[in-house]
Amino acid sequence: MKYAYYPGCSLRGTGKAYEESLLAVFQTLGIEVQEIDNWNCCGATTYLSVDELASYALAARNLALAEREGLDIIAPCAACYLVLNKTQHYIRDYPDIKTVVIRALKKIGLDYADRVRVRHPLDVFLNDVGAKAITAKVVKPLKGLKVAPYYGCQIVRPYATFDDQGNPTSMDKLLAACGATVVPYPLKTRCCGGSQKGTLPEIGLDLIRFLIEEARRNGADTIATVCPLCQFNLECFQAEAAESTAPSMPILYFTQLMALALGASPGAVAFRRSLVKVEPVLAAKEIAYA
Amino acid sequence: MPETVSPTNGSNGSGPRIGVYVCHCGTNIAGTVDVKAVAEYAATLPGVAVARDYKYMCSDPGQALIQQDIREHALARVVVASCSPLLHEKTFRKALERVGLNPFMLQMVNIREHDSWVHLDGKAATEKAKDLVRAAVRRVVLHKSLQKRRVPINPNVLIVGGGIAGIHAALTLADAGKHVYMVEREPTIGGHMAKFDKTFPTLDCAACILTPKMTSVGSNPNITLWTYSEVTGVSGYVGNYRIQIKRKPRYIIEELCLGCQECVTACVYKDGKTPDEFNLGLSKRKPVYLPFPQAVPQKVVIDPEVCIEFKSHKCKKTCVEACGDRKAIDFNQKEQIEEIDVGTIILATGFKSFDPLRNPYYGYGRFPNVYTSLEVERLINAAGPTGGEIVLRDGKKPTSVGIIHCVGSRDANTNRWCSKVCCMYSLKLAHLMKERTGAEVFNFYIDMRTPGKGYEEFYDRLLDEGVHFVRGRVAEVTDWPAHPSEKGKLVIRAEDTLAAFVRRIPVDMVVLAVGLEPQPDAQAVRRMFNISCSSEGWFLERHPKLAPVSTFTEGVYIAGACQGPRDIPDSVAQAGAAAAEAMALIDSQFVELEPYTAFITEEECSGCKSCIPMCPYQAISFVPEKKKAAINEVLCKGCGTCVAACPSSSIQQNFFEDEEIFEEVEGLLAYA
Amino acid sequence: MRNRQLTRAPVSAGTFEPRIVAFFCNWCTYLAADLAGTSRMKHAPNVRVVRLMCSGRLDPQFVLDAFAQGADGVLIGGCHPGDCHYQEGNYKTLRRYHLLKRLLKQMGIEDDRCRLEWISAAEGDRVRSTINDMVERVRALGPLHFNVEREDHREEVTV
Amino acid sequence: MGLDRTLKYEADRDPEFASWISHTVGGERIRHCLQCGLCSASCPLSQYMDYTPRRLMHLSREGFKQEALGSYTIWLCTACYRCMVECPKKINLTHLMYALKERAIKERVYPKRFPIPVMARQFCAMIRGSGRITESWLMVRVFLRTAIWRMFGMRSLGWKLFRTGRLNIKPDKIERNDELTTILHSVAATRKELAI
Repeated sequence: MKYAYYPGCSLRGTGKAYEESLLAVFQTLGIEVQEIDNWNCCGATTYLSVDELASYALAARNLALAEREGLDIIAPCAACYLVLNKTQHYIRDYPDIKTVVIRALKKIGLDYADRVRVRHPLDVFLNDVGAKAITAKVVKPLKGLKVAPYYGCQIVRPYATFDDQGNPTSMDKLLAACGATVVPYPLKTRCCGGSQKGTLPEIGLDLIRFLIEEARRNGADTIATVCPLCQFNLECFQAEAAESTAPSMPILYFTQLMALALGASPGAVAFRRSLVKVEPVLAAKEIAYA
Repeated sequence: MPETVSPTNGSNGSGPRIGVYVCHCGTNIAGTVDVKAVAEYAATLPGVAVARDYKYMCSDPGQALIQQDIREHALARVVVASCSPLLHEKTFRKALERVGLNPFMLQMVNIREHDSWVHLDGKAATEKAKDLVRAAVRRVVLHKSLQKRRVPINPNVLIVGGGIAGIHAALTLADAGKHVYMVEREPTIGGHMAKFDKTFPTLDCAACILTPKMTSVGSNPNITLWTYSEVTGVSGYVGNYRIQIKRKPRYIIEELCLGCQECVTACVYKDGKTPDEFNLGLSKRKPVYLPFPQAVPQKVVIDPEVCIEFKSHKCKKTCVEACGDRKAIDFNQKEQIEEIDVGTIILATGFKSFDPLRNPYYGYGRFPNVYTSLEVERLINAAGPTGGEIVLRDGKKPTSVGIIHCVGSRDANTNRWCSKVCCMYSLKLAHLMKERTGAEVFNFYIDMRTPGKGYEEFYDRLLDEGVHFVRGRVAEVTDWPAHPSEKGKLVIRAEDTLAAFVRRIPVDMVVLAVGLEPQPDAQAVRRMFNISCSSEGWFLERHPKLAPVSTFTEGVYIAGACQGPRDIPDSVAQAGAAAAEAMALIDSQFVELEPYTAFITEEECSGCKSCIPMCPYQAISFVPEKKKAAINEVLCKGCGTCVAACPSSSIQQNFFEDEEIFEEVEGLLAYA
Repeated sequence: MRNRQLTRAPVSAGTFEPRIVAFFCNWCTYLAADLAGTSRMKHAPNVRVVRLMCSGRLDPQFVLDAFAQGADGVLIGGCHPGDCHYQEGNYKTLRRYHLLKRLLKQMGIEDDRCRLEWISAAEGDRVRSTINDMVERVRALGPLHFNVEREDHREEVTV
Repeated sequence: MGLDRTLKYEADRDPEFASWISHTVGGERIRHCLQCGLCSASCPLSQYMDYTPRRLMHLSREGFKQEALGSYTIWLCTACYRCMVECPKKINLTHLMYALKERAIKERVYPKRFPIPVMARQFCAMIRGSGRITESWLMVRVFLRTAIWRMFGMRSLGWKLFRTGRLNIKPDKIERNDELTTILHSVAATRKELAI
């Protein structure tokens, strides 16, 4: 199993923990990845609103680079995953866009023949590796750890083919495979507000509050996320947003929990990067952590 | 096993043994009335041999229960307390008949429509039910064995109205070998449909699908077609109606006229001066004219109101010359009265479209470029006044058109009902307008109502074509410009409730989607045919769901928009249904009439003759030699008016004898 | 016709519930009452309906007998003028009604106790309002007191 | 007090805008909109919007340009794609929001001192410059241009992130950055050529 790896900007910044744990999980599950050489920012949702055509061309550069290696792409960041997928769709559906993109890529000696698939780790882990295989590799079952699986928007909507758009369950299965208890979480695909917290704080906070309170109501010890922005919002503004005075709960990447279960090194599990201490929660569940 | 009230020995030998059956009708009755208590009470009444309550009396087991009791308890009378007799009297009478009891030994008590469904207080409702049952028990004792009268059915059918509904019914019956008389008031058949250009949602051309049917009506040997004629009298009863028809003079001998229209060309009027009815006055016609090219029958008409010959008798009569040897023109033609016998009647008199003058705010009649939808149908029609070109009165093509929905519909100030077809025909017109003129089309609607096969899809298509849909009822159409861009335009003012602000939209042409109304003479017609109307004035069906084409008068059926707003598919379907109902009656060859006729006990008749003028059917005659009145049972329809009038009570009405009614009344009031 | 026993209601102390007998014609008013039923138009439970084929069948004696037997009011229902299923029965009814009203007046029976209404098959709501209105009027009048000339009255009802 | 005119004349409508929205990428089906309001109901942010998505669709397709481009709605959209996925007529609402944003930015008709457009422009500038986004610097740039004081509010968070090594001081940058410039030039050229 070899894939082209497209980390995206966030995983090099606020989302470092995601990358560290992700790579560790890849390793233990025997997934070989090769980072796309000199990948560039996908433009996220933002570039689209400034110059749509350009954003497709820029995103397509990454697709072309991967295609040159003949590898499918793994894009862990929700925004990247969406934009890369969307770019593919729009190049397929709109001849004009295709012309623009192809020409632009030619200029830098690249070609794009729509032969590359953009995958998400959830997809790869569940469908290429399989829950059984994962459980088999678990050394530290997350026994009794109550996790609220939070998918956010852009993984499942609108392009995810590997999971249900209304009620996705891939992460639930993976966490369960690691021995964790997945609590029901109706808001699992509700928007976290994206960059709203940065631009319109009061609105952003509202959206974050709903998510935290709901997780708490369902008795979660922690929320597992798949998106750097979601993780950032829920973690960094939790105290600010939450109504209850209850101590903040750790907001982790699902890969951190997997890494922990699969017995990765503390460095890889990267709890040190959390603003909310994780250790107490684990201690309470008697889950050993180096 | 049904819950039972143990048969009492209440039957005190003397009178006939009575069985009383109280129906739960699921919870319809039992939900309000304490049916058990009623049955138990009934069991205590004199003469009652058995009294039961049961879930559904009308069900097979329910009927079987009665029949079993009749055998086992030797019942001679039956009282069923359930729904309205108009619903199930037939059912239970049959049940009695099947076990050899005379069907008229039954009395029904209406404890559903008249009791459980209209009262909230269960206690009072139960008391009422008891009273009604008590009355029935006392009445039924006096019931006598009666025989229904069987009378033969005349196989001919009268169809009033030559629109699509009438046409379809006529052809269906004619093809089945029944003889049909079709009476149409206009000089041609075809009705509203003949005026349309296209039909929704398939957009196939109205003429293409209608004309063949019209011509086959004209040519079918089983159909006698009388256009320019009206029904003036109806007498008789189911299976045996006698009809008077007035045939207005068209001053043309139909048998001789070939429809060549040479007279029309030859008329001294070089061009028409009279507003053309068929084109709703959008064009002019001559005094002698053919309503429209495909008219059936292909016979011209002369309009005495405008023909010079009729005014001055000094006309050159170039038309007569032109007609030559055919000699089809007859200025002395007089109105004729035809009289026919038919067994069944189908009314397909259609509708009238709402007159927008009743709404001053939309400027109809004030602004030349405000049209009704029907006028626009003619404008769009290739055979219409403009040859299918959509041009305003000043000959210009409109660049923007506003279609106003619900004109004369869904409005307490005019008509409260939804006219059902306007949304769809407005969409059709919008499509044709855009297609033919490329104009911007705005639809102003309250709700878009497009239920029906392919209808919603048609709406979707219109949305795609870029027709504007503004959700809001138009307040006014004005030519007063509030903004430079509105100069020389008609401005439509409405709230765009979806954008949540008021808009003023200037257009060249305004189309009023007028609703459907009952014909102005609907009341007169229904009286003549002795049927009822809904409070709005639509002909009333016997049952809105289960008998939609029958009326409360046996042998009279309704089809098409005379019963309520209807589109073409529905009208045709209904016409087929009406034809089938008529055929079913005809092929049964006999009708059974209720035996509720009046009879005379000669010994008591004093021969005072006071009954004779009472009878609207001349069923009572005076027999001089006996000095007594005599009733012709065949003519008697059983209203009982003479009975009430007879001072010596020597006239009685079967099933409604004085004694029976007295017993019922006293039964109602007697205290238990 | 045989003489009838007059069995008037013992005027129960406490709340008085009028007992009203209605004579409805089969084609208009009876249908309207059915319609009121199918449309669940709730109304006062004080009326008991007797079905006649035509209001023209209504013999004034029916009304007198009803009063004699303890009715506090009588309601007569027929088709609107011109709508009679039997062409003109309801006109006859109207004529008799006028005479009947005079008679009742002489007998001291209040005007509101006997009422003729034209109600077509489509007017279920008219049935509801008419019944409710009549029940209220009769309730206001109280029970029909008759005992005064009961004997003479019997003469009235017996022919 | 000054009351605004709410009545709209046809002259207030911009037919060009109406036809643009229904021909732009993603706008194909906007005319099919039944105005059922499912988009507004399912939108997690509609409660903060001046025009609900439903109303915005209607205003746009009818050509009420100022209202559409001037509305907060398009800036509040976080592109969660809920409306688009649920729309009974499969209208690509989310993408239309982008289209409207893009046009609003082009025509510079967005709410005054509204941070999101500013953010958007800074974001793109940064990509054009270094090929990647360094969140820390992006925020700094945005605050500098909108609400400088809020930077101080972020001090403690910044410090926490720095301590956990999640705050990059050194901006990320890719080699062969010129490739991006080349792409952008080419895009501009082709766009002119195809007039899109």
